[in-house]
Amino acid sequence: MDITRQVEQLLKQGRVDIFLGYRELYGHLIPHGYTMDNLEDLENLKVSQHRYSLEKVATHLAEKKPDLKIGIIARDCNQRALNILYTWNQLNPDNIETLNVNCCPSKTRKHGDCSYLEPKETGWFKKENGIDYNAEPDAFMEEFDNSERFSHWMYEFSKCIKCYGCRNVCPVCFCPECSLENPDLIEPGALPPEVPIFHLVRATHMAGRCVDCGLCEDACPAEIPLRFLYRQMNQIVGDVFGYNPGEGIEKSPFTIIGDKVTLEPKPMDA
Amino acid sequence: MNCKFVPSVCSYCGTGCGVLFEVIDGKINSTLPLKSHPVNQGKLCIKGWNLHEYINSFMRLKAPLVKEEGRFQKATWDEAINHAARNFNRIKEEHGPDSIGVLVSAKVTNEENYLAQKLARAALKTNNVDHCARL
Amino acid sequence: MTNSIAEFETDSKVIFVIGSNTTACHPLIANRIIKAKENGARLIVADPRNIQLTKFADLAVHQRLGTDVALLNGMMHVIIRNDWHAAEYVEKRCEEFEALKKTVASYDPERVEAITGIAARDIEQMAELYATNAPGALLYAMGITQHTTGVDNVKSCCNLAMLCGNLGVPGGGVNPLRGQNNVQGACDMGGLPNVFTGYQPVADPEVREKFASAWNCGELSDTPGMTITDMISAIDEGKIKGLYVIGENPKLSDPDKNHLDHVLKKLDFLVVEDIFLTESAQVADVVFASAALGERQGTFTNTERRCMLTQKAVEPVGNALPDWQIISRFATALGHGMSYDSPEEVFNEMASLTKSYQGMTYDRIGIDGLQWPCLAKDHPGTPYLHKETFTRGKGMFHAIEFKEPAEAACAEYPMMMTTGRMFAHFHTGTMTRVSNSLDTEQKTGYVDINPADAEKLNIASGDMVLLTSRRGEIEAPAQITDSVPPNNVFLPIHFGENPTNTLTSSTAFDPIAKIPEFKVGAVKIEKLIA
Amino acid sequence: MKEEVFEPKIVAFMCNWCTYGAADLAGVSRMQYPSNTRIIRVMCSASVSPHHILRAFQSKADGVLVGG
Amino acid sequence: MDDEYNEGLGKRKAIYVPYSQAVPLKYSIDPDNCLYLTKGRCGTCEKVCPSHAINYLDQKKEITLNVGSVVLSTGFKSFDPSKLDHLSFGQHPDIVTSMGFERVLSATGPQGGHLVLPSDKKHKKEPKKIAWLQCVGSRDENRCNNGYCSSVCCMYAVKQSVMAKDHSKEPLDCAIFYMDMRTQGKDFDRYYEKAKDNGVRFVRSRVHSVYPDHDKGNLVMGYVDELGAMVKENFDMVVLSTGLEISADSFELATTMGIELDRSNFIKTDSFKPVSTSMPGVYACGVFTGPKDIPQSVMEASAAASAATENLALARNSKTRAVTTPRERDVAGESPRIGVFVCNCGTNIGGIVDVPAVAEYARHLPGVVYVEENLFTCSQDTQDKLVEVIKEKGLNRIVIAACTPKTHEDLFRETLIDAGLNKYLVEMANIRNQDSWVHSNEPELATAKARDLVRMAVAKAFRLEPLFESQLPVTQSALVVGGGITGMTAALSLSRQGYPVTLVEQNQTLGGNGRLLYKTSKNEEVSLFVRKLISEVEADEHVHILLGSSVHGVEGFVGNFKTTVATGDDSRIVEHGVALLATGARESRPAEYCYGEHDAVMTLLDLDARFAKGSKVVDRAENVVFIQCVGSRDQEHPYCSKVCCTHSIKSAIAFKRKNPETGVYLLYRDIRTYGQREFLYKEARDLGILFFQYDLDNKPVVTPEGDHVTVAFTDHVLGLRLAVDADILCLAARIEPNDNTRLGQAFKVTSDNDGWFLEAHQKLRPVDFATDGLFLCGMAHYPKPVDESISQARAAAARALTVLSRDSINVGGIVANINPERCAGCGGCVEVCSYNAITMDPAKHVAVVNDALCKGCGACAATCPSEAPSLMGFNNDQLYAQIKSAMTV
Amino acid sequence: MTIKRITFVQEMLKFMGLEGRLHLEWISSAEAQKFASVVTDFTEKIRRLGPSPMAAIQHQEMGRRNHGYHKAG
Amino acid sequence: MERNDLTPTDPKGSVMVVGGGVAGMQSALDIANSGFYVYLVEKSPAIGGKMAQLDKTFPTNDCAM
Repeated sequence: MDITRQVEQLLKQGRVDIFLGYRELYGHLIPHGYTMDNLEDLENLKVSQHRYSLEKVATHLAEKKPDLKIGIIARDCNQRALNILYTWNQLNPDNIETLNVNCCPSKTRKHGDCSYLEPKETGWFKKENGIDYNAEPDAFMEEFDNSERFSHWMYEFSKCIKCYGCRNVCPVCFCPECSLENPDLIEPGALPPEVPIFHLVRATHMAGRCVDCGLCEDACPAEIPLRFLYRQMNQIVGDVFGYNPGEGIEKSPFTIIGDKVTLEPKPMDA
Repeated sequence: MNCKFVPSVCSYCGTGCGVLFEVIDGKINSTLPLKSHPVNQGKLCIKGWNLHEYINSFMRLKAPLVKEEGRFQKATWDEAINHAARNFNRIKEEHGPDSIGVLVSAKVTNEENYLAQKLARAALKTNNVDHCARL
Repeated sequence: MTNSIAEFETDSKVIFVIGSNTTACHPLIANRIIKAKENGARLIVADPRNIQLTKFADLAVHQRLGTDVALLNGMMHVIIRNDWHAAEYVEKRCEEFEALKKTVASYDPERVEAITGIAARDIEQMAELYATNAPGALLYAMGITQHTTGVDNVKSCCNLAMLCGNLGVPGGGVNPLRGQNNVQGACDMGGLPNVFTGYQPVADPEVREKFASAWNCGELSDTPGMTITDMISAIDEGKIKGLYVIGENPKLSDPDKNHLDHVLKKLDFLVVEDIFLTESAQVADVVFASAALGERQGTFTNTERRCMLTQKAVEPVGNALPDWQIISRFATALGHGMSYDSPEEVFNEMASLTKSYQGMTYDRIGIDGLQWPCLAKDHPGTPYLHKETFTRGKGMFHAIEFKEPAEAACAEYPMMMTTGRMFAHFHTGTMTRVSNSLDTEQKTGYVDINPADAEKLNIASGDMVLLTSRRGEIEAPAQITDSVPPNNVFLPIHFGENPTNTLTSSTAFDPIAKIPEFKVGAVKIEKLIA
Repeated sequence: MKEEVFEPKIVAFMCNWCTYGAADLAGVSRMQYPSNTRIIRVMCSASVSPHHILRAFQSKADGVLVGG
Repeated sequence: MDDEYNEGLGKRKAIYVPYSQAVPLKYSIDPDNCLYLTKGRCGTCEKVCPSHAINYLDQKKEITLNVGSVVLSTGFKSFDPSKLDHLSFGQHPDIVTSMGFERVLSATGPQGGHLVLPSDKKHKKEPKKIAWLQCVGSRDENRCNNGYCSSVCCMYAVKQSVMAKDHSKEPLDCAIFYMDMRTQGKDFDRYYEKAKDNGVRFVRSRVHSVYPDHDKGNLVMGYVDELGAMVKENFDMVVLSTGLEISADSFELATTMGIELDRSNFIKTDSFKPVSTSMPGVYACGVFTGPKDIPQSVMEASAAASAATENLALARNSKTRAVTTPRERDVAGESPRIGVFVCNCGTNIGGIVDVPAVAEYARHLPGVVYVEENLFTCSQDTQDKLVEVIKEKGLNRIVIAACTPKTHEDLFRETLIDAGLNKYLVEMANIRNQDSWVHSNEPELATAKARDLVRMAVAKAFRLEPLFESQLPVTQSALVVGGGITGMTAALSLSRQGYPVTLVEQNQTLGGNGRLLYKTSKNEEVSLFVRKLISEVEADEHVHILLGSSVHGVEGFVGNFKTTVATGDDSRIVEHGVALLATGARESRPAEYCYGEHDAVMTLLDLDARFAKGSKVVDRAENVVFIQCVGSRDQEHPYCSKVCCTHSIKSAIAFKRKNPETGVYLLYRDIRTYGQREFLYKEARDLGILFFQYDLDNKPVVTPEGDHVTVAFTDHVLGLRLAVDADILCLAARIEPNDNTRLGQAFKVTSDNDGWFLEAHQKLRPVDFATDGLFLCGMAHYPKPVDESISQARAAAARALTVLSRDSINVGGIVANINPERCAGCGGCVEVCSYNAITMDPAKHVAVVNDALCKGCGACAATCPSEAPSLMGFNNDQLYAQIKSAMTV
Repeated sequence: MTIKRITFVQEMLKFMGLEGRLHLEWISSAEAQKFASVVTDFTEKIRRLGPSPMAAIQHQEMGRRNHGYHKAG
Repeated sequence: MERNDLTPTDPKGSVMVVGGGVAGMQSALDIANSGFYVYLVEKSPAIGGKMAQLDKTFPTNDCAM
């Protein structure tokens, strides 16, 4: 059954009160909420490579009406983000209905369908001073020494125009007040924002939470390799604690006491 | 409950970034960059991301105001417009059309600017039209 | 802008930014510049302050306030001396080259160094970078225009671009970055004292006739009107009695606030139309409550001449009305009937009277918009101007001599002041300061002071200081930063409690454009004892 | 020219019940150690968040020591 | 002179502080060694003391006190091994007592915690081999008169060996020479096993001599190994695990008072009255009543507290004084007016740090309006002056730059209260312990650091806000879960202090295991006692007994619990201020040695029942075998059941007494008749009971043989395999905890890996749970004999009384607080709180802190990405300011 | 909890090029000697590592106000 | 059950604890915290007793201080 009819059915059967999908307008795909009141819009329902964080919209809706039944077109990253939102009590899984669109490459499916998979070429200046769009964390660690890594990151961060887009667009950022805006932690009003703390505070929040959707990097006017950064944060959490956010609904190791921690403080070697 | 996304153009600065307003139940709940827009390509600055906040501000003017004895009173549109028109017509009669100036705006739409200069030139009969582009 | 924003990223080989703190004021243009740089374009930044963009520049220089003409002349001197200029282009498409050559001949780098404070070596290098990489885009903003020599500055920019053949090519151009979202549109729409829409002069009887008949309003005035600067003087002199202000806040945006406050009181009747009760609206006799963005439909024309549609998303708050309705009703009440059903109807009327817009319709504009000139229904719009020829035919060089700004540091006012914007706020702050997220970023005004001066004056970050100019005084907390050079201070313009324009001068303005010299002033600073 | 020894600035977050006590005792015992460290007393090392550590580095600390 | 504290391994002066952490931390003069007092010379200390505290004329004074009860807790003295010639103590510096070795290991000790040979401190030579010699002055009636076991030496020797290995940079060989390894306490066996894994050698042997080898410069130990061979081994150091004994002073005190002592001079007590002496109104605890370890001493101490006040309940609060405080000034809305007081601490600070410069520096810090320099900021007259200055200058935040808040913060808080300020408005800068004392060689750097520390303290003080404590009324009644000896004892202890008790018992009868026991180690009949106890409980009008009942749900917190108790199908809600969990334990059913398959095989309790009722099999038994550690101390249950050795020996003796001809065999791994129980062991041996040691990998084998069973085992000494046809095979079955899962969940308390309830601190808070207002006692804590259970019951009662005797409890102060505006309701903080102090408010979808449960650790604050929780008094605002200020120049 | 967080931050700093500048140590209140040696060793270690590269970053943040005045309201 | 043999009609609200080691201190604290005045009598210049001499305590290896 094509997706339009599926949505129609969900709405008509009352399984969802609203369905979040996309519609086409002047050649652009934009998110849209389909309800029984605008069934005629369904003819414009489309699915394509464009990605918005529909689950974030769902949290906005649920905030206003907690028992609202919401349907969502869910790409793989949307689905992972939904799991995180369930884990952290931001959405009630009982109220969410998803129509899944598989897109991320996986072991069984090499080719994914996502904007972030499109190859990107890195200009020489960025390559020399910043971080290659196609960098891999391990290779990055190997290629550069401590001080080079630092200066490359500082180059990237110093481009920041403090739009907060990475946070605003992030499907798993849901704090009512963000510590990035705490004037005691990070001096407000400066451009670029205090580096690297601005980005690292966010990076710590992403550790064990980021679902690797890449929307932040898409939204970054300065093209800071945020996805690369957060992926490494998750890698650390995965390596040290064996936790992969979004795969299930377990909480992140940073908030769980009681499990036996076998870690030991690292020795102070020179 | 309804939810729609309406395309618009950011009203800060001359860049003209494409935005989407997330409208929930008749209220703009947030602003998003329009991913496929030719100007900003799905990115925004801090002002753009918070575009809806001033629109929703509780400090917005909700009705025309007329000053009486130094204090503002809420008025109907007819009262306010007629009061203003009466006074402008009086000034125009007393001091001529060029005794009135019109400052149009770099923040309102083309249509409105067009009408404003038309108002100055056709209704008031003056070319005293300028705006703050230079300020 | 003669060219398009996207071209910076795709076509420009060198980008010269002068008088624009782009990352703060036009962030989404700045990102194109940085991307261009990352992809291999060269970047030159000339700004008195140490702005964010300087970090990415091949060469960043800090000219003394108000010395842009000297700097640009110096560059042209070097270019001509080295024969780096586009001789063929100059020959074919321009005139008055010899006059320019003669004038800039005296601007050797050493002299320019003495005027601007930029090392002669750097001037040579700037010239080389700009001239030997083509195409080259020149970007400027208020740092160029808000001077007593604003027009001279702009003309010098044009001289430089033409000299290197950068006009009429993609990725080149002279590109003023408009400060407000519809400055371009307001000008295009005839929001100027001397022209109708599309820059059709009021002095031209044919044009007047065309509009008079289209508007069905009898004869139109043939005398060019007053600029805003003139209007203020005229109010002071009692010549203007009534003022209708739409969506502006002159009480904060206009120079010499104390004087202006005094002048505005002389008005017989003031009408302000706005979405907030601004400082200016507070002194009005009648305030019209407007609908805001998202509450009405209409078009904006951005800095690259792209006319774009903004849609109505929600109903206006309370009884507020869209400006087009208010204006129509007001005009009708004034005796000239206007009745439109929709903005689209207004647009179509305008387009029919305006050549550069005449190919546009709402449907065609859609989301992507169209860049004027768009001359016919099948015209794709114009990404860059002056492709084959200049509007007037040949591009004219203007030989311009450097003039000092109106005010210089003196014993009483030993510091130089410049003003501008910061990234989280916009203009007089009416919109941004009620926005919680933006307010969080910067809650009050401030004054940037160089650490060396701070040490001399025993000022620490956060200390309240008193700034005094010949016009008045304000208080603001100090921020110690090396983003301003020693002996200079920077003040943002957004904050009503620290009204920067109390310090600026209304008598120092460009004689032609009447633009005040916001960017240069002399002040003194004292630490306030808490 | 005399080469100056680099004197690092170190922020130390010390648990009130453990390391802070050890630091006090080191004083009582008159043990001598370099004076580069500035101790900030916290009630438990579990209350030291990444924010604190990052803030210290941002404020140009050369090193951060956490004592639990 | 030699320093007693360091066991003579260090030196001290005639005017001294006993040790650096002593309370009170004041100097005193040793009159026997002071030159001025003995010879009238010197007097230096009087001259140099800036506060004129020296008074040579101080004399002993006699004071008469009129008190309701007396508690004797004079403790012990370590056995002095110099009497024992064969150990050569005192002849070589590397032969030390265990106390001496503690000082060697201690960071505050004479060697600063470096493990070096006392004989060669100069070259910092480290020992490579250390031997511990157990039972020095214990279990020995030949060389000394201490026949008892000192109970603690095995465990401390194990600990010392592990610590020594830890301290040593080189691999260290540690050997412990012992007879029985008595690690019967909670978790002790695990520690013992871990020590074995760490390579500590345990040699079961008898040491006949230790002497220096003057040629090699080390020590020789001669001993007989397990197989009877004579061995000589060299060691670098020998530690004598000296026993505990009663000092002459304590003996004199007791005899003067006319208190009855036992044969070893410990105070004689009754198993059922473990803290009462023979003299009414006089109670005792700690080692004075018998050798014991720290947790047991602490328990007894609390038990004595309960016993000593029971008769005084009517006079409660008659002698205590209420504190009056001035009204607190509201400083909200005032901008900070900080007063900085910089202390010279005599010359402790002022001698190093340029205090005037620091004070001058402080004057220019933001918010500072007043700065003063003091000689001693902590002195009483300075406190008075502080109060005056605060009032006069209108100060609202105080910074004290002096010593450490750990010792002095409370003092200054009191002073603030006196000045009418909220007590949390003081911040200390530690410029002594963490500055002048540790950088005395670099006065300039110390001064610079002092400036920084003051600046940081001022930055924090600038942001200090008053914190408030609120008073919650206490429900002055208790809930006791478990109606055994422990539960009943606890219930009575509380009711006799005047507080109502609800006693919940799961069975239909009271008494628990007590009903199954025959006699105590002191031969007292348990059943008589239990019967009497039950009738007393039943007669007590303050004790409300709920039989056949169990706890289903618990809400609330200290002082205010609401517990649902179900009786059959009924359930009721009991309100109580405290709860004592005394759910006991049970003897396990062995799964080996033919238990349950053959009538001759029984457990100790089965045997007790037969003794109590009389049994022909018991009367006629010719051969009786006991097997110890059945199901204990193995892989699955690596703990010692503690009571079985004594219980078995007690029963074995009973057989022998009944019929000396009976062959009684006791197969054991270590005989753990700790304390005075050792006399029973000796008696058993004297009576001809045969003891055979076996190992886990060589366990006895039992085979049924008609109406008896054959028990086969190995005699290590003879190296022979033996077999006994036993009429009775008695198994010392493991004691296992009752299933406390549901109860634990209801009270949100935790159990350890073996299922025993987990106390707040194994040594110092043995009857408290980590959660305030909840206490544990009896075998729910760990297997233990009746006397210890009673002690612990009384102890739990005493601890509970500290809550119940109050009308209200204070909560708040340094606790977490969650800002609901910032809270996203994600629940991260709920998960991270170790004290269950945070819950979700489902209606508002935000987390809420319960002040009464919060311990102020701040883990929640560090977890939340949006910083919604903050630890009051240490909030992020303050910490960030301190961090930034630490780095500003 | 401490060990989890610190381990993570150490790894993060490593990725950022600030490796080795964060250290965690368990020190009990009696371990004065350990405290002194940890502080000594750590100071030495940082001395060897040299100044934090953060110290070289100037300009943007040095200027911001340091909230020397009390937050109003 | 341990029943005190002495039931004073006019009990005193104070208790003397002899010995300021870990047991004496604990006892004194518990008594004081349940509403009685305590005289803690110690022979040496500091309280703490034998435990103050210990380095670490098993099994937790906590410091004895």
